[in-house]
Amino acid sequence: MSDMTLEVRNLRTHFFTRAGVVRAVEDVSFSVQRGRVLGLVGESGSGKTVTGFSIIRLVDPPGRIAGGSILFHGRDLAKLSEREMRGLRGNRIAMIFQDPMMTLNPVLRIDTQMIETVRAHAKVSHAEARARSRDALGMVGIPSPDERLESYPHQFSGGMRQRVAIAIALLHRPDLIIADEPTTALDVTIQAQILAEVQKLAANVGTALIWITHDLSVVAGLADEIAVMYAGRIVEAGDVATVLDRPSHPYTHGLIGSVPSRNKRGTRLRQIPGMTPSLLDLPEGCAFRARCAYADAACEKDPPTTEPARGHALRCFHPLLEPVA
Amino acid sequence: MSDVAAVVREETPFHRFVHEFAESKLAVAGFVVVAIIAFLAVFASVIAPQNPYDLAQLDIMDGRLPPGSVSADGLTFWLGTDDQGRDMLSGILYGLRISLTVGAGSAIIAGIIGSALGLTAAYVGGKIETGIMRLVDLQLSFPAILVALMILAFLGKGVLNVTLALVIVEWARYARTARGAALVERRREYIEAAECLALPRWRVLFRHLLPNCMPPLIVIGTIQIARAITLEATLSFLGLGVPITEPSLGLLIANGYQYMLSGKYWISFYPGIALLVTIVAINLVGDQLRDVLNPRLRR
Amino acid sequence: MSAPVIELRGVSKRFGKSFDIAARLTHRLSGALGRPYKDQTVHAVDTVDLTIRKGEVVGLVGESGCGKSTLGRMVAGIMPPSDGSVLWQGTDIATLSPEAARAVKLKVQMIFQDPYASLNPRLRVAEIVGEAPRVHGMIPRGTFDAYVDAQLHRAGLDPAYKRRYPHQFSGGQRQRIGIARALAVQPEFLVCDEAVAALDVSIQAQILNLFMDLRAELDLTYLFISHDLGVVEHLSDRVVIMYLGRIVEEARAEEIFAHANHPYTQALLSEVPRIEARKKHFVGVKGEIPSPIDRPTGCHFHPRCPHAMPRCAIEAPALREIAPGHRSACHLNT
Amino acid sequence: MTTWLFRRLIQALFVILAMTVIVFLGVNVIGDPVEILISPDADQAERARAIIALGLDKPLWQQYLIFLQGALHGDLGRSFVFNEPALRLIGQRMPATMELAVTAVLLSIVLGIPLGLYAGLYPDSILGRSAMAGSILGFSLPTFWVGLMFIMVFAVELGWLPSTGRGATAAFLGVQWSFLTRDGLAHMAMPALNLSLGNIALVLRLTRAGVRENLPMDYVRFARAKGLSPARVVFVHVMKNILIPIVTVIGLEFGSTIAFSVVTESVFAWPGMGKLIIDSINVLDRPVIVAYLMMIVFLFIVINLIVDLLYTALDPRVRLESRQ
Amino acid sequence: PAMAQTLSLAVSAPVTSIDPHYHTLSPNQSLDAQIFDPLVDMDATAHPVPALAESWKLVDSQTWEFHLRTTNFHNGAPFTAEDVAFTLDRVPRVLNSPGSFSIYTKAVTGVEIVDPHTIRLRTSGVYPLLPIDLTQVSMLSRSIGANPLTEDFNSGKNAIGTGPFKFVAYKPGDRIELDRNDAYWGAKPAWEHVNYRIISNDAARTSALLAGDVSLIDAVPTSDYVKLSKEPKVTLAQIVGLRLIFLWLDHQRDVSPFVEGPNGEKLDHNPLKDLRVRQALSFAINRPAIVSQVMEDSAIPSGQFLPKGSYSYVPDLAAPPYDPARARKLLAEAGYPKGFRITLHGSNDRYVNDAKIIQAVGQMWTRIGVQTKVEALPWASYVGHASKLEYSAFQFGWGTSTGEASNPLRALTATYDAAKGLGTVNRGRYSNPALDQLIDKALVTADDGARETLLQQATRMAMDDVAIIPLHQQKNIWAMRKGLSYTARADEQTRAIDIRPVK
Ligand SMILES: Nc1ncnc2c1ncn2[C@@H]1O[C@H](COP(=O)(O)OP(=O)(O)OP(=O)(O)O)[C@@H](O)[C@H]1O
Ligand SMILES: Nc1ncnc2c1ncn2[C@@H]1O[C@H](COP(=O)(O)OP(=O)(O)OP(=O)(O)O)[C@@H](O)[C@H]1O
Ligand SMILES: [Mg+2]
Ligand SMILES: [Mg+2]
Repeated sequence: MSDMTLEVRNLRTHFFTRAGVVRAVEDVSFSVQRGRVLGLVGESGSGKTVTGFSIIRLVDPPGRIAGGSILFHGRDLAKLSEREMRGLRGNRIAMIFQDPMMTLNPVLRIDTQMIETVRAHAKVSHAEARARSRDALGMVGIPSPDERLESYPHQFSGGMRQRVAIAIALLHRPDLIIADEPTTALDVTIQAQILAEVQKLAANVGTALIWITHDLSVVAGLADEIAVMYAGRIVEAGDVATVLDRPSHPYTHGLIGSVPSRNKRGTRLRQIPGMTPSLLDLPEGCAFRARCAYADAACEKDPPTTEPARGHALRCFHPLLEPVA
Repeated sequence: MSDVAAVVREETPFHRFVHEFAESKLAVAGFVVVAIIAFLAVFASVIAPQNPYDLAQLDIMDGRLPPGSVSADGLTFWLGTDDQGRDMLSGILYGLRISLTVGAGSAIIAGIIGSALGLTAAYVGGKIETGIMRLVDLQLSFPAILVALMILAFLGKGVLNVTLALVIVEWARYARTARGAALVERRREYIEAAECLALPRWRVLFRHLLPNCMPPLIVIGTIQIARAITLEATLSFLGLGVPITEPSLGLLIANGYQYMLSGKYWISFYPGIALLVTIVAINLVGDQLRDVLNPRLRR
Repeated sequence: MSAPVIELRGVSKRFGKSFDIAARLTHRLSGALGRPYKDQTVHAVDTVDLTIRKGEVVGLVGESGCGKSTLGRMVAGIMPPSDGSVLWQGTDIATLSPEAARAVKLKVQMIFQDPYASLNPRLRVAEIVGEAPRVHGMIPRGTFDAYVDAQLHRAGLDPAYKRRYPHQFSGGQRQRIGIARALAVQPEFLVCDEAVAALDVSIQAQILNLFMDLRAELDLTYLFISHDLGVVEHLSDRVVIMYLGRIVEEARAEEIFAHANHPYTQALLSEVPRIEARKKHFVGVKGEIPSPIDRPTGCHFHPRCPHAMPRCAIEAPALREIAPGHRSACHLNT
Repeated sequence: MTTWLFRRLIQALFVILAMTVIVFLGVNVIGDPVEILISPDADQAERARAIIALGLDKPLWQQYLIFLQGALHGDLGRSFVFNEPALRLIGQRMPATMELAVTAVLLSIVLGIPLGLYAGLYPDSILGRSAMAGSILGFSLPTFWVGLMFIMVFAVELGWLPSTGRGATAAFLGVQWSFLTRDGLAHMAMPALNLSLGNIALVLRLTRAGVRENLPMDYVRFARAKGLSPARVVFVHVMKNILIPIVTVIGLEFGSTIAFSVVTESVFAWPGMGKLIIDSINVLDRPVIVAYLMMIVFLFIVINLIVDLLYTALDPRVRLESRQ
Repeated sequence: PAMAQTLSLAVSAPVTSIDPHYHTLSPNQSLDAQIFDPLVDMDATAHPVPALAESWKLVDSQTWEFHLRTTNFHNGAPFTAEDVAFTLDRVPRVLNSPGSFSIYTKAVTGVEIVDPHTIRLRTSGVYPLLPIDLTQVSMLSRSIGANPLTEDFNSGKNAIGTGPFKFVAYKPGDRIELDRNDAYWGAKPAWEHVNYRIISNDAARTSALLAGDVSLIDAVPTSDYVKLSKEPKVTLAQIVGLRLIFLWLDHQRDVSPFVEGPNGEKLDHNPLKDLRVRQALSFAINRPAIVSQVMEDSAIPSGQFLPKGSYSYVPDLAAPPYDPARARKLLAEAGYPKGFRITLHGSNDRYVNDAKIIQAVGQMWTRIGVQTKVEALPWASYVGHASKLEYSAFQFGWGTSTGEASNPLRALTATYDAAKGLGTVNRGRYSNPALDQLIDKALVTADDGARETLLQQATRMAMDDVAIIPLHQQKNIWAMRKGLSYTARADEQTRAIDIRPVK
C-alpha cells in the first residue's frame, strides 16, 4: 500500500455557531490510493462537502477542524502552515465544485483564471502559462481552445464551464482531485461527457479521485470504492460491489432500495421513513436509529466501526446479512 | 412520516426577525434611542417647559441667553435660548417633532406611492411599466432643491408642503427599489402558484408580491427617513424649509449657524447633537435591518 | 381508452422583446447597412401536439431548457400559448368565459420543483393551503379549519403544524404542503414540474409514493415532468421525449425503454447512470445542447446525431406513428 | 448597442422637453422676474420697457416656442441678470464645479474603497467597526454645518488652509483649473472633502457590503482552492465583482454631488455653477435655470452612458441591449 | 513688499456685470466705482461732491452747466464733453437691460457741448435733482466705439474708465482683479493690486477675514458684530446707512386678506385703515429691543426715511416710542378691545435678519392683543406676491440711493400713478392728496433750502399718518485687519481707494 495518496483518520470538523456546535464531520476515516476513485455518497447535509473542504483546509469560521489527521503522502495536512497549504492547493490537491455556474469568476476571462493558477505554483512566463492552459482546455475536450481562452464564463454552457473547472484542476496534474458533485447540475448527456472525460484522465494521469455525490447511480459506474455518509459519519464503506450489492447498514440498504429502478414499475417504492436529523447538538448514539426498523436500546450508544470483511467498514450494531433483492 | 417534528418551537417570521435584530446590541441601542426620541417628539407639548411656537410665550429680551440662564418669569433655560428668546430645550423637543413628522411622513407617503407604482410597473409590465419608469428617470434627474423650491413657491411654506416636496423628491427611489425587488420576486414559483390557483390579480399583487418585496423597501425607508431629515435641514439652510415660527431641528441649526463664530454655540450645537443622535440611531436600526432582511446574508 | 382531458394542438410558445421605436429604428438602420438584424426570439415550445387522457400519467422528459416547464405552464393555464390551442375536455380554453376559464384553471394544478421558492414565506401553512378555496367560495363558512386539516392530512402532514411558516419545514414536508395546496382546489389534473428533483433520494421515494397513492385515491391525471428517466420509467404510463422545443418521440413507457426509436432517446437511455452498472465505460453524446435562440435547421438533433444525413439539416422530420401508440420524429424511419 | 443608443437619445429628448416645460411653468409660478430684477427706483414706464426688453410681455406659450426655436439653434437664451448667453455662463462656471465634484468622487473612491475593504474583510476589528460608525456620521451631519466646522478649525484656528474661494488657477485645454496649482489645490481641499463626506460613507458601506456578500461565494472559494494568495483573491476576484455596484452608485451619486454642490459652494464661496443656479433661482433668471437644467440632464445622460459602458467593461454578462 | 501692495477684500453681493449701465444693481455699482467715475459723486454721507465735473450750476431754471475735469481714461484717451454726450446717449440703449440707468438720465432732454470741458444739459421742467441723479451714471470713453456690448465689458475690452483702478480680470461669482491707475486724478490709491472677491455666505466671509485670506469685508453679519468689535486683530468702520427697514400695511382694501377677527372670524372692514390701529401697531413695537436683540446693535431705531445728517432729515422726528399701554388703548378706542388676528409677511433672504425681525414684531403685536402669525418666504416668490398686493402687513426695506427724502416720498408714499411715475413701489397703496401736493411742489423747487423744508414737512405728514411703520435704519459695517482704515459709506459701497493703511 505504498500507493496511498490520502489517508484520513478520525477527522472531526465542527461549526461553532451561536445556536450550538454543528458536528458536520465526526470521526471520519477513509483512504484513497493512486489512480483509484472513491465515491463519497450521502444525503444533503450529511457532511460530504465539509469533508472535502476539510481536506484542502478551506473550512471557514465558525467551522474548524477539531481533530484527526489528514495524511497526504504521509504528511499531515492538518498540521501544515497556511502558506505550505496554499502551495498544495490547486497544485497537488485540486477541487471541483458542484455548481459550474458559480465556480468561475463571472467577471474574469477564462485565460486570466487559468493563467493565475499556473503562475501561482510554477515560475513560468505568461506565454508558457497560457500554452499550458490551452493544452489543459484541449485535454478536457473543449474545441478551439485558443479562442475559448479569450471568453468569459457566461459565454459557456454549464457543461463547458464544468470542463473548464476540471481543466483548471488538472493544470498541475494533481495527485488528488476532490470533485464535489460536479455533474449534479448537468444534463444526462453532458454528465456522461464529463464522466467519460474524468475516467480517461484518472486512468492516464494516475490521479486519485474523491467523487462526492448523492446519486448512487453515478458512483456505481465510476468509483472503485464507496463510503456512505450519514449525519457526519461514514456508516458504511467498502468496494463498490460489496456496498451496493450486499449492503450491511440499514441506511445503505434503505437508500439503495428507494432508487426507482430497484423497484418494480408502478409499485410503491420502498422508503426510509422520517427525515435526516439536524446535526446541531446531535444526541449520542446511532444517528439513524429514529428511522431504523432494527433500532433498539443498544443503538443509544455510538456504534463502533467494525470490519466485517477485509476492506469493508461498518458502523452498526445490527448489520444486515442478506444481500439486496 | 410527519410524526417527526421539523422544528420544535412555533416561530413566526416576526419572532425570528426580532430575534435576529436583537443580535446586535448596537442596533438595539439605536432602536431604544429612536423610541425615546419618538416619545419625546410625540409628547413634546407635555414635556417641554415652553411652547416655542407660541409667539406670546417668547420674549426677545430673553434672546441668546447661555445655557442655564433664568428668564424674568423664573423659567430656566437649560440649553439656553435662541435669538427670539426661544427655550432651546423646548425648541429641540418641538423641532424633533417637526423633523420626524417631515422625515417619517414623507418617507412613508413616498414609500406607499413609490412602491405601489414600482410594483405595478413590475407586475403589469408593458407600456405602463415604461411610462412609470420614465417618470422615475425624470424625477431622479431633477435636482431636489429646485423641485422643493418650485413646490414651496407654488404652495407656500409649511410643514405639510415641505413634506409634500420631499415626497415628490423621494418617491422615485422607492419605485425603483420596489420594481427591482418585484422583478425578482415575480419570477418565484409561489407567484406562479398563486396565479395557477386563479387568485385575483390584486390579491397576488398585494398579498403575495408586496409583503415579499418589503425588506428592501423597509431598508431604504429607514435610510430615506434619515435622508429626508437632513434634506429638510439643508432646505432650511437655503431658506426653503419649514416656517421660521415652527422651526425643525434643521432650521434651528441653520438659525444658530450664524452664531457659531461668535461663540454662542448652543443655538446651533444642541439641535445639531439632537439631529445627529436621531439620524445615527435611525441609521443603526437601518443597518441592522439591512443585514437581517437581506436574504443573501441570511444564515 | 378513456376520454382526453387535455389536448394540445399545434401549441407554440415564443419569448421575445417587444419592439419600441428605437429598436425598430436600428433594425431599419442595420438593414440598410446590409447587416440584417439577428432574431433574438426564444422558441421555447415549437408546434407541439399532445393528448392526455383521463387517469393517465404522462412523463415528459428532456434536457434543460428544452421547454418542458413552458409546456407545463401552458397546460396549467399560467401562460397562454403564442400559437395553437389548449383544449380542456374538448373545448378550447381561450374561448371560455372568464368564469368558466377560472373553473378550468382550478381543475389543472401544478406542483413545482423548488420546495423553497414555491411557498410564500410570509403566509402560514393554513393560509397557503386554504386561501384559494376560500377566495373561490369552495368551503362553507365555519369549516375552514376542518377543510385545511383534511387537506394537510391527505398530503401526509400533521394538521397541528398548520399555524407554522414554510421555513419551519424540511424540503420534503414543504413539497407536501405544495401538494396539499394544489389538492385543496379539487383538481383533476396535476402538472408536476420536476416535483422531486430537489429532494434527497430517501425523501423522493416518500413523495413519489404519495403521488401514486393520490392517483389511486382521487383518480388524478398527471403530466409528470422530469429529467430523471428512472423516476419517469417507474411512474408513467406514457413517456414523451422533448428536444429543443419539439416532441421527438412518444410511446407507452415499456415500449420506449424497450424499443427506443429516436437517436436522441437512444442516446439518453444509454447515458442514464444505473445503479446496476459497474466500472461502466462512459462515452457521452458529442456536442452541446444548442440554444433555443439559435436553433439548428431541420432536425434539431442533427448536429449531435450519429446517424445524421444531409436531409436532416434541411427538413424537420414530422412526428409519425411507427408502431401502434409509438410516434417518433426521425428521417431514419422513412 | 445602436438600439440602446437610440433608446437613450429618444428618452433624453423627452426628459429634456418635459424638463423645459416644467421649468417654464415653474418659474412663472414662483414669481415675476421683473419684480426682482428692476431697480426699486424705476418708474412704471421703465418697468414696462424692461418687461418688453426681456420678452416677458408675450404669453407664456409664445415665450416657450421662442425658446424652443432658439434651443434648436443651440441658443438657450440670455441671462436676464448677466446679459450673457446662458450656456456661456454655465460653461464658465462648470469647470469649477466639475473639478470639485470629480475630486469629491475621487476622494470617496480613494478613501471609501480601502476602508470598506478593510471593514468587509475584518468586520469585527476595531478599525472596521470605527469605519462603519464613522460612515454613519458621514451622512448624518448636515453638509453646511460640517463645512463651517472645517473652516473654523482648519482655516481660522489652525490656519493650515485658506478659508474660501477658488485660489489661483491655471489653464489647461483652454479652461481654468485649480488642481494645477498648489494654491488652487489648497483652496480645493476643504470643499472637496466636505462635498465628498457623504459619498465616502456611501462607497465605504457599499464596498463593505459587497465584500461581505462576495466572500462566501463559490467562485471565491474556488479561487482559494486554486492556491491563490489572499491578496489576489481580494484585489482581483472580489474587487472586480464589487466594483460593479460601486460604479453604478458613484455614477448616480455624481449627479447629485453636482446638484448638492450648491451647499458646499455657498459655504466655501466656490464660484461654481451650483452657486450660479441658486443665485439664478433667487432672482428667477429663467434662461439660466433652464439652461442649467438642460446641462444637468445632458450631464446625467452622459454619466449614465459612461456608467453603462463601464458596466459592460466590468461585467461581461451585461449587454447593453438587454438593459432598459 | 509686493504682498503689501495687494489688497484682498470680500463683498457679500455678487457682481453680475462690469458694464456700468447694464443693471441698476447696487453690487454692480459698488464695483463700478473702482473703475469708473460719474460726473458728480456721493461722499460718505451721501452728499453730492465733484468728481469728473469739477463744478456745476444752473444757467437757467431748465439748464445745468457742468465744468469737466482734465483727465485721461485708462487707455489714455482724454476725457471730454464728447464722452459725456456719448455716455448719455448710450445709457438708454443698452441691450436687454433688465434695469436701465435711463431712470437717471431721462430728465435730460438736450445736450449741448460748449467746449471740450464744458457741457450743458437741458431738462424739460425745473429739475433740481439732476446732479444727484447723475451720481449714478458712470462715464464711458467714446474711444471704445459706438454701441458697446455688455459682454465686451466683462471681457475687459470696454472696461475703460477714469477711476482709481484698472480692470484686469473678471471671474464671475468669484472675484474681479484690479490694478492701480497711476494716472488717477484724485488721491493716489494705496494698492497696486486689488482682489475684489465675492463671498456671499456670511459666516464664510467672516472666516475669510479671521483666517487672513482677505483684509476687509463688507456687510459684517450682525451676529459677528460684537465678537469682531472685541477681536484684537480686527477694526471696524461703520456708519448709519441709507436703508430703512419698515412695515407696509394695507391701506386700500375694505377687507384685507390676512386680517381676521380675534376668534378667526371674517371682518367686513379693514382695521388697518384706521389711523388709531396703525398707531397702535407702531407703538406696540419695541424698536430698541429689536435693535439690541435682533440686530445686535448694528442698527438704530428710526422714525423717518433717512439717517441723521442727511439732506431733508427731520431733526425732531424721533422713532415712535414703545408704549404698549397706549397701543392697547388706541386699539380699544378704534373698536378692537380684543384685538384682531393678522399675518405678517416678510422675506427671509433679502434684508439683514429680515425673518427674525418680523418674528420679533409678531411677538410684540401679540402682546397688545393683535394675534400675529408670521410668514417668511424667499424673496423670489415674496416680492411677486407683495407687488400683487396680496398681503395685509408685510416687511420691506428701502435704500435711498439719492440720499434725500424726495426719493422715498415719491416711490413709497405718493399715490400710485403710472402716468406720472409716482408711488411706483407703494405696495400699501397709501394715498394722501395733501402729501401728494407737498411732494409735487418740492420736486419743482430749485432752491435747496426751500426744498428741504418741503420734504421735511412731507416726511412728517407721512409718518404722522403712519403711511409706513418705520423700524430701524441699518448700520453699514466693514471689518478689516488691524492696520487698515476705511471711510464707512452711507450708500453701502465698498471702495478700495478709501481703504488705507493706518500711518
Ligand atoms: N458555515 C457553516 N455553519 C454552520 N453549519 C454549517 C456550515 N457549513 C456547513 N454546515 C453544516 O454542516 C453540515 C454538513 O454540510 P455539507 O455541506 O458538508 O453537506 P453535504 O453533504 O455536502 O450536503 P449537500 O448534498 O446538500 O451538498 C450541514 O448540516 C450543514 O448545515
Ligand atoms: N419568461 C421567459 N422569458 C424568456 N425566455 C424564457 C422564459 N421562460 C422560459 N424561457 C426560455 O425558454 C426555454 C425553455 O424553458 P423551460 O423553462 O420551459 O425549459 P425546461 O425544459 O423546463 O428546462 P429546465 O429543465 O432547465 O427546467 C429556455 O431557453 C428558457 O430560457
Ligand atoms: Mg455539498
Ligand atoms: Mg423547467
